[in-house]
Amino acid sequence: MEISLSMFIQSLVGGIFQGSIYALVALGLTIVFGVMRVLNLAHGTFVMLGAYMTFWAYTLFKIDPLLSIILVSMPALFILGLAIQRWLISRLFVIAPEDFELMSAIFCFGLSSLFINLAIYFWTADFRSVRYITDALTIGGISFSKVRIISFVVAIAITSAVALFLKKANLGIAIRATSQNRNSAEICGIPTKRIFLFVFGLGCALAAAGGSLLSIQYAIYPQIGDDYTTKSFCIIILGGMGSYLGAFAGGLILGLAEALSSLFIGAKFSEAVAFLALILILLFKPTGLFGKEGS
Amino acid sequence: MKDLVLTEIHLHYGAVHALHGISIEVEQGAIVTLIGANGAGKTSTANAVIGLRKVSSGKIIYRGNDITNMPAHRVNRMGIALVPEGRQLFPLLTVEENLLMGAYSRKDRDNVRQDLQRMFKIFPVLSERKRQLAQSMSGGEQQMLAIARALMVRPKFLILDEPSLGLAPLIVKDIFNIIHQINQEGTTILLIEQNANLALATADYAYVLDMGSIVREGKPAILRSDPAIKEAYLGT
Amino acid sequence: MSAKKFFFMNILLVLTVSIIFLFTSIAFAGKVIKIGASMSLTGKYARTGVYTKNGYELWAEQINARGGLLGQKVKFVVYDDQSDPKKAAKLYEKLITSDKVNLLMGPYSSGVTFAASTVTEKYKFPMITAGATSEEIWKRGYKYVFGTGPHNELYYVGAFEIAKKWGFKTIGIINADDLFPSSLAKAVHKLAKKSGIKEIFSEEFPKGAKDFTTIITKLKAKNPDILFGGTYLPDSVLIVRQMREQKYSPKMIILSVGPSLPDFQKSLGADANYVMCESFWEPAINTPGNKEFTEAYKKKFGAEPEYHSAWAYSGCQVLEKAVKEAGCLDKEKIRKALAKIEVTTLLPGVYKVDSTGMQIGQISMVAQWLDGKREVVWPDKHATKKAVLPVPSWDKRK
Amino acid sequence: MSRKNIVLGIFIIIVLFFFASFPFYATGYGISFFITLLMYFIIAQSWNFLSGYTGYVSFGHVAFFGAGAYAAAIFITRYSIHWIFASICGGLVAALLALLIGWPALRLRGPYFAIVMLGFAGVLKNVAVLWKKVTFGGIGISLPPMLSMKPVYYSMLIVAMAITLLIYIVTKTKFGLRLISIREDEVAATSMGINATFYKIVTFLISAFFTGIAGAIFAWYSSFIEPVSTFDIKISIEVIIMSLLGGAGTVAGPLFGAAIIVLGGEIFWTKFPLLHEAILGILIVVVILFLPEGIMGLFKRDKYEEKRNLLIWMFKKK
Repeated sequence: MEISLSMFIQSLVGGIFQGSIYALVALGLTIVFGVMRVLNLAHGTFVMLGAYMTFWAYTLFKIDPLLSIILVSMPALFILGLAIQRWLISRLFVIAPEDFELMSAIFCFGLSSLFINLAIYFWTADFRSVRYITDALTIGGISFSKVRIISFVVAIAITSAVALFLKKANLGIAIRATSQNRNSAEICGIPTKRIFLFVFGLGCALAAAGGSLLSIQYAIYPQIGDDYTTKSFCIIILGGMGSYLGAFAGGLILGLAEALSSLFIGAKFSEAVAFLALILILLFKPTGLFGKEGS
Repeated sequence: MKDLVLTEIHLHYGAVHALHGISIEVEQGAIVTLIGANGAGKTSTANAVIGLRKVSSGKIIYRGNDITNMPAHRVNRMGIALVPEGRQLFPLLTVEENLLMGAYSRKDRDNVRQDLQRMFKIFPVLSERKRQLAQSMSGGEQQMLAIARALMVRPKFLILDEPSLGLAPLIVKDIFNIIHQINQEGTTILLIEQNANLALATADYAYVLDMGSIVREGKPAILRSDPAIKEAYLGT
Repeated sequence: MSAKKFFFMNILLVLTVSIIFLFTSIAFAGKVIKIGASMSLTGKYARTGVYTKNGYELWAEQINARGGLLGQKVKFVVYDDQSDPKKAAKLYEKLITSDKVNLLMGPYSSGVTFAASTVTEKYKFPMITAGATSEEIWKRGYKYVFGTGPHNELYYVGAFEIAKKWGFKTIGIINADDLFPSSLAKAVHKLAKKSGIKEIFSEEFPKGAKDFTTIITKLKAKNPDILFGGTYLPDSVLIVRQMREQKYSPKMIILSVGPSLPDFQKSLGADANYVMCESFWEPAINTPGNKEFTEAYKKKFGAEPEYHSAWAYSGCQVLEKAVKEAGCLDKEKIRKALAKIEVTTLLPGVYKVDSTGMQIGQISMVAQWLDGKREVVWPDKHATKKAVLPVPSWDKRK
Repeated sequence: MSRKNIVLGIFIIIVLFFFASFPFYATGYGISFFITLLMYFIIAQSWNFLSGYTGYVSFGHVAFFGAGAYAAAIFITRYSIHWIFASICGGLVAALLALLIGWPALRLRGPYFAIVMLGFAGVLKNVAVLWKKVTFGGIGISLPPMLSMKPVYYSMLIVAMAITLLIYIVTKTKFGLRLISIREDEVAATSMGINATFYKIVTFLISAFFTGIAGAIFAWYSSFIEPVSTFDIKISIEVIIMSLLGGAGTVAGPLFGAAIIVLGGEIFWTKFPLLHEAILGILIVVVILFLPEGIMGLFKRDKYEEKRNLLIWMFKKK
């Protein structure tokens, strides 16, 4: 089929919008992995929980979905993350220091199985959605969905805020320091246990923000996060595990790759693209596109 | 007055018994050195004091406070700093960020800025490279950075673990000059060294560690004249 | 051998012995007729699975109130198959050999039924499906599985009749890439060919896709008169939203599954209007006993029935008739009865199967969302409104 | 022969006798339950053989299960090959794929290998969906109905015994010790002249082969396969949990683990139809956090002592 320039631009726009949410969610995963070495297979589940938080805040208390990102879903998941880290994952460090990555992955899988099924039990498997702004802007024949523009702006804003925080704030630098050398961080007086608490909470909160943005775009259901777990892993491998810039770029790249592959070769290949990218990167450049050889 | 007193410290790594009940005392304001071969337990001792390794039994007292098995970040707050073996910098942070992290536990942010300038004065090479990543520097520069990072907390007690390891003699000389200077400004120093000649030349008092036990101790001058020590550690 | 290991060995021994008892004990045979089924009570079909189970239960309650089947009470033995075909196959094995049920009803969804039917076939046990429509199930030469509800190829017969009447010429087909939407798309492809409507666009997308911008851009460029989407609810909602964003409006829109659920309208509001879908059953249609069913359902479950419940109930009606026809619980006799009887149920049309057991008598209606309500627009016999076509473009809507 | 060995021997004979005679007095459900159990025995042992002994943790073993299932289904439906031969072919196809992915992937360590396998399973699932000419895409493949369960039962039993026996033999030979030395310290092992790449690939191939056979027999047994449930990531995770629970890197561990999980699943899922998966989740969490002693073998053994013994052994041989 003939592909016109406007079709190309339209898919590009769609890809970037989609990619910004991927980037936001993947950033949370990569911070958690980079600092704590936790392979969080429950990350998508936190996305789901965030989406439901926004949905319930909207349905029960009429809280505006965008407001509830800051007021409800991010704080709630931050606290949940703290609790999980404080009482569960911190024990894993003690129990299985040598196989921590594997154990954490399986542990998180169990956690995700638990949360998803509790969600089905209490909230049912029904599809829910928040009815938000549904119209679009059209500029030069290219349409921009308002809700996706908003999501894009919010996603980029949160991502940049976190990036800036990690770059400049004292606590942010301490987080990076901890991820590079935990022992050195300790001897410098950085309370790494508390850093871990904060980081896991932050990771969950970022997932939740992604979830909230999903809830205004899609019908949500308890298994909605599963895709985001696998895709986030693809993204952080693509960008380099533990690399913040990599997660951001990887998210956008995946969004664009999905959109363009569905434009040029067909939508059914768009899922395979993520996995293929993952395999190729791991086989040929395991440090990822933006990964740095660290300690 | 004693700054640091270790009494009967035992330490295990899994099934390996690394320290067999060692006792060490460090006089305030002194430079005390701990010498011994590879694997004698020197780094284990440093890690036990700083709180990176849990001891199985024994006591560590710092200026009258029991710091046995206290987490490292709290030990740091008590004014004890460590320059770890192999530098252990944050490789992907800049020189300046590494230094800032050294002062993480300090509340007086204004003075931190001043101290940063002071470090740049003591170590001019760091000033030139403050925006570079720590991993991009040479071994000697990294050692300077590691020392500077430890000084950023304004320690009253500084532990240096193998500061001369893998460095050219000229740089080693520089570093030891700096150690003297730090000591003269009032910081107590526990110097852990494999290079016994150098250590004994610097220290006020010395302990010799072998297979996890203190085998000898005394003034450097006396140890130096000991034939056994001469043969085993001084290479003559 | 350490003490710990020895302890484990002992546990295993106890386990094995108890398993022997568990699986060899002969089920206690009571005076009730046991009807077995596995159902998707959890997993991806949890929601629809529960509706189907409700239909079964309502029928069982009513027939017991009427004096039972062949003079005996009936009782459903339902297990959760977690929407997993593997589990379902094992459960039918359990129902037949361990619970020794007398009759069987089908599970929910074509995929699960596929797996379950291989087991029932092996035991020559007739099973009536009331939740599976993929014709592939009946293309394997099986003799013991009987369909109710229109199979895939009958879903959109009415829709194409309407399309032809309006003179639409071209169609674009998009569908999710798993079993059910794929086989729907295949059926639509055939129907289009038969109706002389040209297929000018066709594309699959991964199940759970989160962005249809590109597909819609492509559709817009091709601009077929009819858009058919083999979708589930989340994709159907997203497709309509993004169609609106891109101001794409074909003359006729048919989407599967999603629009037949009330959530479709809840999510989209007025944007849901004009979308068409298949409809097996509506509370308002005038099939015999329909009103009573709807009332009873509301009373028992406190909610409006969905078509899955009515469908399940209808499947049981067929079972009831077949058992009465056979006069006993003999499986062969019931199978013969199922193959030849014709039964009027809650669903439009008449239960009738071909030689493979595939349903050919029940039809699918066509519904369209109009003014926030789902209205039947085909066939005329059950129609509540006339179809509004062609779909007005987005800027001309209220 | 010590008394303990005699007890153990008698125990094994009783268990084997039980398994061999089971179909003669069990119901169809009992047999199908045991077929599932044996299938998990095979996959868990295969996983154990790779991950428990070499330390390369695979998160995507379902890739080989699915590949075996699809290969067998295609051989049976297209070329009317008898299902037993098709099963062996399924195993071979899985092994071939293992060669393809293993050769580059086994260079990676730790989380990277785990995730590359996860991605590999994803790729294969997509191949099954997209390569319609051969796999019929999402519609799946239906095979001729399987009319007798006993042959399926016994073939699963034989394969399960074969892999268990193989692991037992391997642990008693130099081959096994070399695998363990790779697990404990690959660099040191290589420096002692062990061709680590060779050992890893051979192990990976064998592991994939048996998993593939299990998938192939399963395809025949279930008569219908489709991509989503055949390449379900849950299978990968389940076998890991089974092996961990029983003890990875031991001969009997995964068998215990599989028995407990499969039987437990069966009980929970009839008792708590709506919450059983949540219960499985809790079980995973509890087992990992609070019952670390249940996790024997690789993940809890005293590594220092073992490594020392190993090194002593290696040097003695030299």
